[in-house]
Amino acid sequence: MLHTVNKSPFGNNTLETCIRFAAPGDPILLIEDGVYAVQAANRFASLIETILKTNPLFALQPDLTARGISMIASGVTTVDYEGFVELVEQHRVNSWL
Amino acid sequence: MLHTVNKSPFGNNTLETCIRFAAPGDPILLIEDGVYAVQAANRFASLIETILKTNPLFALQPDLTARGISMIASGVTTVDYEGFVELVEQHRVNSWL
Amino acid sequence: MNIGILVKEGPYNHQASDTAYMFAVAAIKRGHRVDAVFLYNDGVLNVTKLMDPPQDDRHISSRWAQFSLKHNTRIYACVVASKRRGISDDIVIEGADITGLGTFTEIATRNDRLLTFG
Amino acid sequence: MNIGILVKEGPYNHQASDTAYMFAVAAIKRGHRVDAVFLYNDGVLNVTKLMDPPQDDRHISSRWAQFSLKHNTRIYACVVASKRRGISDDIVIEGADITGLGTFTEIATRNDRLLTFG
Amino acid sequence: MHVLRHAPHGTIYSYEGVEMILIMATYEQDISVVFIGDGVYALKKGQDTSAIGTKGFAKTFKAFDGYDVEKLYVDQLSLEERGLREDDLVVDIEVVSSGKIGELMHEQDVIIHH
Amino acid sequence: MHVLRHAPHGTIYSYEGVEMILIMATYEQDISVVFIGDGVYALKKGQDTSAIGTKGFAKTFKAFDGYDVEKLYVDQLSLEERGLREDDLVVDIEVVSSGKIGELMHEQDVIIHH
Repeated sequence: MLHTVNKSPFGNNTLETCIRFAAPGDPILLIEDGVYAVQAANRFASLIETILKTNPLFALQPDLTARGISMIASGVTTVDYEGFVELVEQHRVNSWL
Repeated sequence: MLHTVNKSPFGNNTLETCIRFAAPGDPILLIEDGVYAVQAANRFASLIETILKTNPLFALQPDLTARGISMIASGVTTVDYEGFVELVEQHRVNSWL
Repeated sequence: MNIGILVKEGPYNHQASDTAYMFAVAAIKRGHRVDAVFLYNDGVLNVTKLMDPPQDDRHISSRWAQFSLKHNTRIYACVVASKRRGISDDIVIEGADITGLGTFTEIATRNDRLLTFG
Repeated sequence: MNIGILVKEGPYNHQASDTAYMFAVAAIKRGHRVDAVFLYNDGVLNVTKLMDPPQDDRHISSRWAQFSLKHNTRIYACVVASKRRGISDDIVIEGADITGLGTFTEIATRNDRLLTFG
Repeated sequence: MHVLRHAPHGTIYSYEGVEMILIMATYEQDISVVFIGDGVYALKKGQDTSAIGTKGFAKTFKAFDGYDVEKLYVDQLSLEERGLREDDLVVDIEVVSSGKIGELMHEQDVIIHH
Repeated sequence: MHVLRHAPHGTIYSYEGVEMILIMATYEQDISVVFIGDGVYALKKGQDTSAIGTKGFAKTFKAFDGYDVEKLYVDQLSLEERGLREDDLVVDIEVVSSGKIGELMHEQDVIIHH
């Protein structure tokens, strides 16, 4: 099951809630303000590291580019909208809002 | 200066941000979903205690009643809408959203 | 006291407009004047007369229209924010005007207090 | 694949509608069918034809209207949510209908995937 | 599966979520409802919205049974963090762990967050 | 004083906040602008919204000077938490402590959060 998270982790607890319920191995895709979570060297660096031990983590490149985020945490995969669609082909979707 | 906070502290960091910038002695009024912060025995009990050492804390009674919150942290004062107006008479307002 | 109010969220979806209304009623009760309510962001949606909520619910735009009439409080919706969201003169309640942010600047400066609900 | 989309926030104020649109375009590109877009909560505001954003900005409701026509994707706005927010048949774009949640139930069940943007 | 995660009254998400659940139930969908985070507040006993002027809906949960919406789950940690216990809630409801809710989610074809 | 606290692009608050600031500045208001929390992201260099289809506005901050909006402050802790430094930002801006921002707030007649 693919989980999407679209809220900034600084203002909102959506990412942390999502992680608490996602099964190990479930891919998590960060979109919109959700992508701020994976900017390198921010306060969530260690959380991102922990997530990556159990779950593949993706971030939507167009949203990263829009926000000027070029340095991202290592281990995170970027995808474009078609890559988003590919993930949806492979998994049912759980959109955390 | 009167600070108002209208977001639940569980999903959102508005209360914590407000406190970081409020001057000692400034009254803080919790309204709407903000009143969840002062329900007795919740995760924010010690934060509320800490705030009360420096700032008077108010909660809007109609919002507490709407949410079924009858037990609130000791030291917190409840006001109705007219009490809200009274606080506004005494202070300029900083509405944290 | 003279009071200005800024509402930044839409009706029903957020409590902001309800709290602003209840506050305004209480302010009048305590002898103050509510000079104007300015609507910004999704707040502009508060004045569409096309809203038609279930009968047992409050009618938010009518309530503002009545408040405006009774207490001579002008309701303003920001023109740029309104255009983005499809609020035009044709569908706006009595007592409300679509106007520029210059009007808001005046409201913010001429009143003793400005409160924001959002 | 057949895909249903649910949009729960209004245009411009939230990116939800933009992301839904970009996703829908990419899904078509990869050979899928976007069966329907259902609008709930403030999402219903996405289909007002009265919106009139600045010229250099995207026009969200027209964009959905064109997408609907080109890809035979129906756009539906929930009737109860629409009534609360002043969205009525008179102001809705071509390609969109105001309908009940029964329609959404069908969309959620008949498609291979349901995505929510909000 | 419907997931209620927003507090009631401050925003409409839980309320319109419940409206959606009741309609979908009339179409004989097999529906489960999960309360997570501030969503658990929707179930709190003793809510009375008359003084804020909005429409309350806590009573609606009691009608769920009549619509055959019987698979209700509330997240234990979310209750605990809020100092709430089972008998603070308007309906009898299964209090379960995050792990259990995660498992239930994994079985779903469609999940809608409100 | 205008306080920008929301991240850009995901929601419109910062963008319409900036629109308000520019108009109010033409009325010769004495305006200060404070960036707190996710609001600091609005100032990030290298933003390009073309691929998400929304309107960018980072360049607008460079026009602030021309409108005599010169009192700009960014919260130090908010930058630090986000792994950002002064030269990650599109304009020269005073990085100040929470305490300093609190003092500035206390001097204001009107504060608007966006």
